[in-house]
Amino acid sequence: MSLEKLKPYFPWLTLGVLLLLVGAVNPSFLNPASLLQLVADIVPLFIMAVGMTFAIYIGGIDLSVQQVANLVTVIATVYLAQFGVFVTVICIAVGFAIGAVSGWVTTRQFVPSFVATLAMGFIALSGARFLSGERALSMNAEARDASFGWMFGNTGGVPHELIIAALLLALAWFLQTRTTFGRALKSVGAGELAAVASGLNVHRIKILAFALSGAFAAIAGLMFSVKLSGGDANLANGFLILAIVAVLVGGTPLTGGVGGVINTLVGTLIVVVIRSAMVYLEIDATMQQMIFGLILILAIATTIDRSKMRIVK
Amino acid sequence: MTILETSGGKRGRAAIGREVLVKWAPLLVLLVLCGIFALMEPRFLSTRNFARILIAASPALMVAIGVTFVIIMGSIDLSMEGTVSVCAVAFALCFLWFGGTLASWAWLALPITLLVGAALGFINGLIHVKLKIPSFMASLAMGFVGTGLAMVTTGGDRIRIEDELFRSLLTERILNFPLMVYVAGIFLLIAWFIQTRTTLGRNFYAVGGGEDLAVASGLNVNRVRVMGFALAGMFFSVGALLAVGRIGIAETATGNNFMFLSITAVVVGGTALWGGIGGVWNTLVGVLIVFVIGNGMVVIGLPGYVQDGVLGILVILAVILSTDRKSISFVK
Amino acid sequence: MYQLNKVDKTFPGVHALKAVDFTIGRGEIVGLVGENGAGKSTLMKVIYGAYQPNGGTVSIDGTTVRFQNPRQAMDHGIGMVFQEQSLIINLTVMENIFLGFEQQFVRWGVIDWKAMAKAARHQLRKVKLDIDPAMVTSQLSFAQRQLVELAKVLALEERIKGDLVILLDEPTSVLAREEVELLFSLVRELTSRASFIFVSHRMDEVLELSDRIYVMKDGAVVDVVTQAEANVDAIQRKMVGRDVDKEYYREQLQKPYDASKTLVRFDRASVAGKFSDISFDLHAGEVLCLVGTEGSGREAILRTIFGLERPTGGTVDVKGASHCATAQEAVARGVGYVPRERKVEGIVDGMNVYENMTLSQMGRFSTRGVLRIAEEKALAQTWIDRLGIKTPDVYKDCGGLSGGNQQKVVLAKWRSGGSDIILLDHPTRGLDIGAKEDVYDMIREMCNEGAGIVLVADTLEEAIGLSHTILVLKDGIFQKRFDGSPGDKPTLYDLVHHMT
Amino acid sequence: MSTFIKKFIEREKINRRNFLFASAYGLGGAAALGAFGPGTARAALTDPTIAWSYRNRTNPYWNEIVSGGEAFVESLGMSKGALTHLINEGSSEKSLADVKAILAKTSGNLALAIDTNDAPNARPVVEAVAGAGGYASTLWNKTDDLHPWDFGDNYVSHMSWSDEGPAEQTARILLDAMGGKGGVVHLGGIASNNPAIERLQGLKNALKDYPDVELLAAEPADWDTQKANQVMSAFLTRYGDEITGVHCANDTIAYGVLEALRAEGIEDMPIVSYDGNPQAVKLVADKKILATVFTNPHWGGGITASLAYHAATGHFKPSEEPNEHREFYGPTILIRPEDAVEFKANYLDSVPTYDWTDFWGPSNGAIVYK
Repeated sequence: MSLEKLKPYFPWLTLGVLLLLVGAVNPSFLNPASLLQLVADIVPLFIMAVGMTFAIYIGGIDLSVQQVANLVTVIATVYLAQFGVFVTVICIAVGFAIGAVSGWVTTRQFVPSFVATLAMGFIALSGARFLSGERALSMNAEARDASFGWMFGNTGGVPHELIIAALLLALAWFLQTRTTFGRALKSVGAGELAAVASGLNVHRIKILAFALSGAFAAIAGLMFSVKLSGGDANLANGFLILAIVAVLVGGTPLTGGVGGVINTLVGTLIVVVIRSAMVYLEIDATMQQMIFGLILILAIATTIDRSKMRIVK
Repeated sequence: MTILETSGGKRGRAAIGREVLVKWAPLLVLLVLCGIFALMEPRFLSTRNFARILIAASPALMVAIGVTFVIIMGSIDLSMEGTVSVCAVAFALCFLWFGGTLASWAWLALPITLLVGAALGFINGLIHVKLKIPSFMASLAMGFVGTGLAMVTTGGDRIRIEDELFRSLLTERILNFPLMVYVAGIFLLIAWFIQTRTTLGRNFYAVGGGEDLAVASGLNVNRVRVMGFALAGMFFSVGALLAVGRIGIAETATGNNFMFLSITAVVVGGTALWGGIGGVWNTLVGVLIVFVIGNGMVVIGLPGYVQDGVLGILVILAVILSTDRKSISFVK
Repeated sequence: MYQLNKVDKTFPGVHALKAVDFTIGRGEIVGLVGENGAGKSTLMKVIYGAYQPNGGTVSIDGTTVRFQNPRQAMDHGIGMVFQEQSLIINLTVMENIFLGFEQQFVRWGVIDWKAMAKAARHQLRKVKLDIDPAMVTSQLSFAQRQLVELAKVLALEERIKGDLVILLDEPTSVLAREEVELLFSLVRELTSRASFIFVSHRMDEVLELSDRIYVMKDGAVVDVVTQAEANVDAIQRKMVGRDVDKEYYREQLQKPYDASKTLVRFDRASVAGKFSDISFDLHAGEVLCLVGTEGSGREAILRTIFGLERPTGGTVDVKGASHCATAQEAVARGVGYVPRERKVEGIVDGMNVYENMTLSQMGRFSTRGVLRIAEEKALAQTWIDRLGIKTPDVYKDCGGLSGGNQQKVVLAKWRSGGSDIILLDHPTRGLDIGAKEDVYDMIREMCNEGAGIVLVADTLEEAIGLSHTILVLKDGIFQKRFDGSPGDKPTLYDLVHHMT
Repeated sequence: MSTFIKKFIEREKINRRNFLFASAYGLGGAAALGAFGPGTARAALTDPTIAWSYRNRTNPYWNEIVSGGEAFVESLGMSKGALTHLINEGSSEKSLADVKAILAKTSGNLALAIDTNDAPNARPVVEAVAGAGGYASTLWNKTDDLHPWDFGDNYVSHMSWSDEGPAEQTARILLDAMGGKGGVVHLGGIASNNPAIERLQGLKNALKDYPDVELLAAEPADWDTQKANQVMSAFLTRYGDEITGVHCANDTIAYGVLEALRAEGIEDMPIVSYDGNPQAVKLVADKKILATVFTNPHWGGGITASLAYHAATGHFKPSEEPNEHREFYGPTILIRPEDAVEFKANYLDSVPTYDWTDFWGPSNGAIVYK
C-alpha cells in the first residue's frame, strides 16, 4: 500500500500509536472498562465537535458553540421543571436559531465567521447571564431523574450517553454522506463558485450549516447540564478550544470540503487520549499545557492531508 | 477562511466614492460611538477618560499590530496569549536578576524580552512553514506551549515589578497622558514605518495579495512568512512589557484574553482576514473601537450581563459597515 | 543565446520531456505550439527554473547553467509573463514591477519610493504605458496589466549582464484584437532588447508573430519551421498527427433552428452599467453567439439569463415567463451554465465524477433529501460512456481529470439534467484540439436535440464556425447581427470591423 | 536508603494490584462493565493516591491551597511530589474528565480533595468518586441539595466559607474610613460564583447602617487583575470624585484597583479586599488596603486532603461523624493594619505546622442553608 493510499487513515494511525505508547508505559490505561468510561465522559465535547465540523466543513468556523452551550445549560435548568423532557426542543431550537443568525450574518452581511460567531457567542452569553440571574442554578433532582434519568444508565454494559453519541454521529454521518444537504455542503466547502454556478442555494446551505453547528452545541450543552444537574453562564467553559482542536486533529482542515464527522470522532478520541494520558503518565500538572501543545503540533503534522492545500496559509 | 474577490479590476470612477467611504468607515464608527456615549454620559468626553481608555488599550494595540502583519499575509496567529505570558515572565525574571531597577543593568531586560518575543514568533513561523501546518493550528498549539512555558517557569507565582522608574510608564504623565501611551504611539509609528517603507512590510502585502504570484516573482515567501511571525512575536513582547507596566505584575495570566480581543479589533478596524487589505492605522481604530465600547458601556452604566451582548452586536455592526460588499462575492 | 541540449524531464510514471533541443538567438521571437499535454508547460517551467531537468544541459552563451528556482533564472535574464494574471492587485504598479527586487531602492532599510517610481516610469516607457506607477494595480484594465507584466520582465534588463529571454504564455487570451495588435507591435520593437518565446493556442497569432516555430507532441519537438514556410494546416497536422480540415467546426452538421419555439427573449433589456437596449430571441436548436471584447456586455447577458443579474430596463423572458430571479430558479427552469473558469466554477475540485454530474439536479436523485446514490452512479456511467470521458471510474476526483474531460463532465451535468438553454462561456478555452472537437460535436448534438445555446466563443473563427446567429456588441451596445447559415457566414473582418 | 526502597516496594504493589484489576476487567468483558468497579465493597484503602483538583496556578489563593496539600503529604513522610495535581483551567468539563481519568488509573484507590470549579459539577464528581470506591472532600463549590451524608463514607466532607459576615466586617471598616458618607463601588468575582454573591451581600448588609453612603455600582471583575483595572478606570470616569471607597471581592481584584488609582495619582482611597494573600497583607501593613480577610487556604488545602485521606485509610469513619463534621465553615481571620505585622509573623513568614488530624479544630461551625 502506498503512502498516498494510507493518507486518509493517518488520523486513525495516530490514534492507534498514541494508545499503544500510553499503554506501553502504563498498561492499565488499556483497561476496556475505563476506556469505555473515558469515552462516555467526552460525549458532550464530541457532540459539540461534530456540530462544529459542519461549520469548518464549509470553510468557516463557529466560535459561538461554547456560549450556546452555556446558555442552554441555563435554559435547561430553568425550564426543566416546567417542560420536562420537552425542554430538549426549546434548547435545540435556541441553538439552531443562534447558529442560523451567525450564518446569516456571515453569508449575507459578509462578516467573517470568525468574528460573526464570536460576537453571537457574546450575545448568547448575555442571555445566559441574564436568565440565570448571574447565579449557579441546580436542577430539581426529581424532575431531572424523571426526564433524563435514563441518560445515565447502561444497556449491556454500554453507557447510554455513548448510545446517544453514536446515534447523533450516525445522523450527522447520514446527513453528510447520504443527503442532498451533505452533498451541497461538500460542494460549498470544496468549490463554492461551482456550487453557485450549478444553481445551488449556497446561502441557505451555509446558514443551515451554522444552524446545525448551533443545534449540536445545544445538545452538547443540554447533556452536560443534565450530567451536572445544573446550569450557569460559565458551566461549559473550556469546550470551545478542545472542540476546534478535535475537528482539526481529525483531519478536517479549515479550508473546508475535506474530512467530515468521522474524522471528528477520531480527532476527539486523539484529544481525549492525550489529555487522559497526562493523568496516567503522571505528568506534572504545570507542564501539561505545554506538553499538550507540543503533542498537538506533532499530531496535526501527521494527520492533516496536504494534497488539497496548494498554499498553506 | 478564504474569500474570492470578483475578478473585477475595472471598477469605474463612480465606485471611488464608495471605496473612500468604506475606507473611512471604521473611523466614522469610532466617532459615532464616541458621540453616542458622550451624549449619554458627558463625562465620557474628558481627557482623563481618554487617558484611561488609552492606558487600557495600549498593550492590546501592540498585540493587535503584531497580528495585523500576519493577517495581512493571509495567515493568522493565535499564539499571542502564550507569547505575551512568556515575554512578561521572561522580562520580570531578567529584570529582577539584573538588579530590579532600570537605573541598573536591568534595562537589558527590555531588549532581551523583545528578542524572546521575536524568537517565539520565529519558531511559530518555522513550524507553520516547515511542517506545512496551517497557521491557525500551528499558532494555536504554540499558544498552548507558551502559556505552559510561562506556567512551568513561574510555577504559577506572580512576579511584582516595583521599580519606580519602570512603573513611570504608568505614573509619569506628559500632557495628561502617561508615558506608556507614548511608548505605544512610538511603536505604532515604527509599525507604520515597517508597513510602508520597508521591503518586508511591502512583501506582507504581496504575500497576502497573491502568494503563488509572489513566488513566481521570485519572492522567498517562506522567508517573508517566518519573518512576519517573528515580527508579530516582537510586537507581542512589547504588548507584554506594557501590560506589566500597567499592572506591575508579570504572571502566566498576563496574556489572558488577548487572542479574541486582538483579532476582533483587527477585523473591526477593516483589515481583511483573507489578507492583502488593511494596515496598522486600521488596527489602531479597531482597538480604539473595542475599548471605547468597553469603557463606554461601564461609563453609561449598562448592567454587566448586557455588556457582552451589546459588544457582540456593535462588533458585528462595525464590521458590516466597514466591509466593501461590492468587492467580495462570498466570505467564510 | 539560450540553448537547451537534449533536455529530459521525467515525473513518476510520465516522461514529460524527451531529449528536447531548443535554441533561441538574440532578438528572435520563437513560437512554441502543441496540444495540451504535449509538454509545452513542462518545457516552459524548465526554462524559467520552476523545474529542474533530469537529463541534458541548459546553457546561456555556451556556459552551462542550472536553476534551482525561478529567482535564479531571473538573475540570468529569463523572465516569464504568465497566462493567468500574475500581478498582485492590491499592490501598486511599481511594487509589482520590482517585487522581489526592492533591495536596489532601499537606503538604510528604507524604501525610497521616489527612486522606485522613477525607475518604474522608465520601465513603463519601454512598453509605452503612461500611467502613474503609484496606482494600485486593481484599477488597471486587463490590457494595461498585461503591459505592466511585460514591463516587469523587461526590468530584468538593467539587473543582469547578458541578454533577456522572455516567455509569453498565452498573453493574448484576455486581450481584445486591437490590444493584441498593440502587444505584437510592441514585442517586435522590443526584440532590440530581448528575445521572446511565444506560447499560444491561437495558431494565427503564433504564425503572425514568430520567426521560428517549435512544434511539440508527446514531450518531444517534432518540427521546427520558419515563419516563411509555416502554415496553419501543416502545423496543426504535426501537432495532432492528423488533418484538421474545414469540418473542424462541424458546419455540415449545422441544421436550421426551429424559429417557432422561442426559449429566451430579450426585449430592449438593460442592466445598468453592463449593457443597454439589447433585443434578441433564442430559439430551440439555435446557437447564438455573442461577439465583442472583454467588457462589451457578453458575460453580463449570460449572467442575466442565469439569474445572477437583474434587468434594470426592458424585459427578459425565459420560456415565456419573466426573467429568473436567482440561479436556483434558472436551473430549475432548464438553464445550464458552462463557465469560463472551469476549474473554479465548472467542476468542484474534490468531488468525484458522479457527485459533480448531479450537483445541479440532486432533487431528481433524492427522496425527501436522501440521495439515491446507485442511480447517480448509473447516470454517471451512462454519460461517461456516451461522451467518452476518460476516467478510471465514477469515483475519480474531477480535479484530477484533464481539462477536456472536466468540460465533458460539466456538459454532461446540464445535458443529463435536461437543460435546454445552455450558456457557454469560452467552452473550449485551454482545451487541446481533440477535446475542442468533442465539444463542438456536443454543441451540435444539443442543438439537434432542441436546446438553445448562447455562446461566448474563445475565438472569432469558433464563433463563425459554430453559430446560427451572431450578435456583435461593443461597450454594452448592440452593433450588428449576422445570420450565419453554412456557406453564408460572415468573415473575420466583418466581425472585427463592428467590434472595435 | 530505607525510605526510597520502601516507596519503591509500595509503588510496585500498587502497580501490581492495578494490573490485576485491569486483567479482571479484560477477562470479565462486557458482563463486568455493568457493575462499575469493585470499590463499593471496599471498606478502607491502603496507600491511596492523594490528589488535589483545583482551578489554576495563576492565582495566589490556589497556590496557598496547594502548599497546604503538599504540607499534608509531607507530614505523611512522603515527598511533595506524591501529591497529584489536577488543574482544570476553569473548565468543569476538564475537572470532571480528570477525576474520571485518575479514578480509572488508580482503580478507585484515591483520596481526592477538590474544588469542582462550578457548583453543578460537584454532584457528578462525587458520584463518580463514590461509584469507584474512592473518597472525596470538596471545597467551596457544591449545590445546596448535595450532602456528604447521602453518600455513606465516600463523600467525606465539604468545607466552605461564609463570606457574608467577614465581608460585612471589612465593609464596615471601609465605610467608617469613609467617614460614613460618600460613594462606594464594588468590584466582584465571577458573577455566578457563590463567594462573589456573598461578598457583595456582606457589603449591602453593612450599608444598611450607613444611610449616607451610596453604593454607586457593582460590577463583576471575574477575580481578574486586568479586568479589575479596566472596570475601575471606567468607574473613575463615570463617578470621578464621587467614589470615596472601594470594596473588592478579593485581593487580586484589589491589585488591579490599586494600579488604576495609581495611574490617576490617587494614593489615599480607602480599599478593602478579601483572601489575605501575602502580597495583600503587605499592602495592609502599608495601609494601602485597610482590611482583608484571611481564610487560611494553606490549612484549608491541607485539611481537605487530610480528611479524604484519613477517611480512605479508615482512620475515622465519616458516616459516624455528626453532620457538622461533614459540612462546615472554614476559619476566617480579619486582618487590619494593626494586626498585619503580627499576622505576617505568625502565618506567612513561618507557616505554622498544623496537626492534620485535628480535622475540625480551626473550623467555624456547620454550614447553614438559607
